[in-house]
Amino acid sequence: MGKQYEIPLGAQHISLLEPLHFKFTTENEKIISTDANVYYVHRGIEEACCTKFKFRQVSFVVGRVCGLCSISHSTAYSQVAEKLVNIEAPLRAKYLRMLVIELDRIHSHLLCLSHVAENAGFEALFMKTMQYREFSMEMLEAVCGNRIQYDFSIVGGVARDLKAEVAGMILQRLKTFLPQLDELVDIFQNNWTLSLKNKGAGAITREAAMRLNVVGPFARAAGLAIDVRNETEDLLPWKEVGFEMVTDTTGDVYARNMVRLRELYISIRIIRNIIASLPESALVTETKAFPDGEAVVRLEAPRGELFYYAKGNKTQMLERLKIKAPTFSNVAAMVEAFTGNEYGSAPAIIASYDPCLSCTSR
Amino acid sequence: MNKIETSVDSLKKDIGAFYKPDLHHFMVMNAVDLGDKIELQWFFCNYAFPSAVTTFYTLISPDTEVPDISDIVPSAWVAQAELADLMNINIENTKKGFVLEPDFESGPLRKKK
Amino acid sequence: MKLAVYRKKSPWILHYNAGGCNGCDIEILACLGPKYDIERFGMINSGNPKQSDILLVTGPVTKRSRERLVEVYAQMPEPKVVVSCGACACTGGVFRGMYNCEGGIDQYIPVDVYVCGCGSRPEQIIDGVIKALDILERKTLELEVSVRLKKVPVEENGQVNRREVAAKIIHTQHTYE
Amino acid sequence: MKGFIIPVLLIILAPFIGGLVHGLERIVRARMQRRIGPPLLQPFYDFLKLAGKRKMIVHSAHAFLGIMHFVSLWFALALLLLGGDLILVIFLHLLSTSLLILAGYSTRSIFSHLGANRTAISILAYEPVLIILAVSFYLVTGSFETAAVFNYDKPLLLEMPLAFVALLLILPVKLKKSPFDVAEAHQEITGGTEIEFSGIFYEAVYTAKWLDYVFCYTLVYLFAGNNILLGAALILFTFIYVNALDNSSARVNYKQMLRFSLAVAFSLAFLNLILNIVI
Repeated sequence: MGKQYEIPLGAQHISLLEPLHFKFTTENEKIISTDANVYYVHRGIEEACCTKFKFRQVSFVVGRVCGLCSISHSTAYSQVAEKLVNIEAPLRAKYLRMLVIELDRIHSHLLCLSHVAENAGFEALFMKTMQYREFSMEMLEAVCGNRIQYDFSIVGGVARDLKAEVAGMILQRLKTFLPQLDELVDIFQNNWTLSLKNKGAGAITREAAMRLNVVGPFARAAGLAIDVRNETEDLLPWKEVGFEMVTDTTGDVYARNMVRLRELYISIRIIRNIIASLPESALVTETKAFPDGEAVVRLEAPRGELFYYAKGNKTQMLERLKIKAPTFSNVAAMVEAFTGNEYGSAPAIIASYDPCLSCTSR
Repeated sequence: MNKIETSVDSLKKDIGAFYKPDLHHFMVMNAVDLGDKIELQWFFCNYAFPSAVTTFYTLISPDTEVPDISDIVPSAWVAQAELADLMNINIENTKKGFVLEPDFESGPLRKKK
Repeated sequence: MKLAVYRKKSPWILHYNAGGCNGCDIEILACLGPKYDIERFGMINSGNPKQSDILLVTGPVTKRSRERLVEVYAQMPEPKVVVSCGACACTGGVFRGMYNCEGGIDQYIPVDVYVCGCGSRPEQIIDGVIKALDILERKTLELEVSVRLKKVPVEENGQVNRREVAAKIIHTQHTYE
Repeated sequence: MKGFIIPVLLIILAPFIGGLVHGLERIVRARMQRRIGPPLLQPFYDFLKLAGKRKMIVHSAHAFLGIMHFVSLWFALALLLLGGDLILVIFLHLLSTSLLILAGYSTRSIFSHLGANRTAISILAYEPVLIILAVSFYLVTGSFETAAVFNYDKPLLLEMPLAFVALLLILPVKLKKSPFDVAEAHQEITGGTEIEFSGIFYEAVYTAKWLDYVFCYTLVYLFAGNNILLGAALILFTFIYVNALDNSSARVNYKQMLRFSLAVAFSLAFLNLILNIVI
C-alpha cells in the first residue's frame, strides 16, 4: 500500500476545453477512484426555452446548447416541434439536414481525434489532424454561412438551399480528403508510442456498457451496436443514403479512435450519396398551427443519441422542453472507466470520451 | 410512444419487471410541472426495436418522496440528481447541490405562482 | 532598456471557458492549428496562470464558474490583459437573463478587448489578441506597486481590527501612460 | 593560452547559444508540422518579457532553489567545457536537478509534487547510462578528464558506437522531448516542477533548459574527439534526430520509460563497456 494522493484535474486545465472537474484518488499514479463534477456550464436553457422564447425561435436557442453539434440540436428540436404542430418537413430539407449533420460529424470527430493526439503528447499529429479538419469547416461555411453555429434547421424545414457549385466543391474537397483520412488511419493504427498510450487505456466491457446505458462511439467501440441512424423511421432516411453500423470489440481508447475514423468513411459515403440523389422540392412546410400534445425525438449526434421531449399547450410558448444530450448518458460510465489506469493516460482518456459538458449541463 | 401508468409505491416493482439490461436502454428521467401536481416520466428504449420508446409515468405532489431506481438501473443517479435540483423534488438517496450552487433558490423549472 | 516592447513579442495565452457553448473554444483551438498558426506571433497556449499574459475567456459566466474565473485572473501576474471572446462573454448573448448566468465577464473582472461574433472567427480572435497587445504594452508597472497603509493600525481590545484598516486604505487608481 | 579562450567564451555565451538552439528548434518543429513558427530570437523575447513581469513567489526558499538550479547547472557546464572530471560533471548535474526536485517538493501544489516525482524517476532512467559512458571514456582514453577526450586524436564514435546509440536513446529524457517528456508533460501536469515559478524566477528555470541543450550537445560532441568537423556533424544529426523523434511519437508513461531506458539503453551501454574492456 502506497500513499494515496488526490489529484484534481480542472476546472481550468490545459488539456480541457471546457470547465470540468475530476478528482482522482491515486496510488503510485494509478487511479483508484474518481469523482466528477460536470455542472459548471449549467445555464438554464430549458427554462428559457419555455418562458422567454417563442417556439419558432427556440431552434436558434438550442443550437447554442453546444457549439460542436449545434446542427444536431436544432434539427432534433425542429423535428419535435414539427411533430407537435403536425407537419412534415419536405424531402429536400431532410436530405439537406442529413448533409449538414454528416459534415458536422466529420469536423467533430476530427476535433476529438486531434484532441486525443494532443493529450497523448503527440503534438505533430494534433497539428496534422487540425489541418485536415479545416476543409470541413470551410465546407460548412459554404453551405450554412458560418463556421460554427449554423442556424440551418428551422421549424418546418431548412433555412438555406444547397447551390450546385457548392455541391461540386464539396465533392472535390472530399476527393482530396480521402487520402488524408487514409494517412490518419495509418498513423492512429500503427504508431508504436501512440498504441502504448492508447491500447487498453480507459477500457470498458460490452456488459458494463449495457449496464450503464452508454451511447455513441463510446458504446460502439465496446461492441454495443446502438446507433439511432439504424432506425427505419421516416424522420431522416439514413438507410436510403447508405448508412452502415461501425462497431469494435475492445472498448479502449484505441477502439474509440478506430470507430471514429471508420465512421468518417461512412459519413463521406453518405454525403456523396446525398449530393448525387438530392430530390427537388420546397425547403419549408408552412403552418400556422400552435404546438399541442407531447412528442419525443431521437437523433444520432456525433457523440451519440440525442433525445428531445417537448410538450405544448396551444400557445406560442412551450410547456416543457427536455434535452438529453449524449454525454449525459455517458457520465456514469466515464467515471467508472478510469479505475485502474495510469494518471498519465487520464487526459487522453477524457479526450477520447469526447465529453460535451455544455450539452450535458445545458 | 408507449405510455404506461405507474405509482410511487409500485414504481420499483414495475420497472424491475420491465427492465432487462441486455434488452432495454434507459434514456432519461423527466418531470413536468402541471400546477399542483408533477408528472414524472422514465424513458426506455429497446435495442432491437429502437424506434419503440416506452415511458413510465406517474403523478405526484411536490413533497412526495420518489424511490431511487439506481439499484435497478445503475446509471440513473445522474438524471435523478439533476431532477432533484431543477424540480426541487425529494428523491431517495439523492443529495441536492449537484447542479445548482447552494446560494440559489431551488426548483427553477417549477411554475411561478 | 524598455522591457515593455518585448511584452508585445511574446504573449502567452491562458484560455478559460466560463460556461460557453464550446463554439469559440474550438475556434481558439483552430487558431493553434497550421492554418492560422498563432505561434508565429510568439504566442503559446501556456495553460498555467502564473506564466501567462493574456486571458482569453469565452462564455457567459455561470454561477459555478465565476469563482474559478476570478481566481484564475488573480493568479496571473501583472501586466495582464483580458480578451473576451464571443457575444456571450461580452454581454451574455443569447443566455443573458437566464437564471444561472451572470451575463458577461466584465461583471467580475476588467475586460480590455471585446471580440464579437457567435462564434468568433479565428481571424477575429487573432485580431482581438493583437489589439490586446497594444494595451499590454501601455500598461505600467504602477499596477504592481503594493498599497502601503498610511495610518497607524487601529487597535481594539489589543487586536488589530482588519476591517477598519481595510476601509481606510486609500485606493490608488491604475493609470495608463 | 589559445586552448583556454574558447572554452571560457563558450561558458560565458552558453545561455545565448542555448537560447538560439531553442529558437531554432521551435522553428524546425513548426516546419515539421507545416507551420511557419516563431522568429529565431523568440526565446530571448520571452526572456525579456518575463523580466518585466511582477514577481510572485510561493516562498523564498522555492525561488532560491530555482535560481540555484540554474547556477549549479552553469557550474556543471563550465566544468565540462574546461576539461574537468567527467564523473564530477555528472554529479554536479545531478545536484542541480536535485535542487529543482527539492523546489518541486517545497510547494503544496500536487502537480509540482508529481513533477518532482517524475523528475526523480527520469534521473533514474538516464543517470546510470551517463555513469557507464564516463567509465567507457576512461577505458578508451585512460583518463576521466574531459580535456583528455577533447585532445584524443581518434574519433571515439568508432571505438564506442553502442555507447553513442545509448546516449541517443536517453537524450529525449534529458531534453524533455516526446516520447520521454514525462517530467514536463504539459497536458498532464502542466510543466511539473516549473508550475509554481513565475516572472523572473521562472526565467531561471527557463534559461536552465537552454543550458541543458548546450550540456547535452557537448556530451554528443565528446564522441568526436578532437575532430571538429565530425563533432559538428554529430551535433547536427542529433538535433534533427531529437526533433524528428519528438514530432513522430506520443508520450509514454513513466513506467514504460523506465523499463525502456533501463532495459535497452542501459544494456547497450553496458555491452559497450564490456567490449571496451575486452578489446
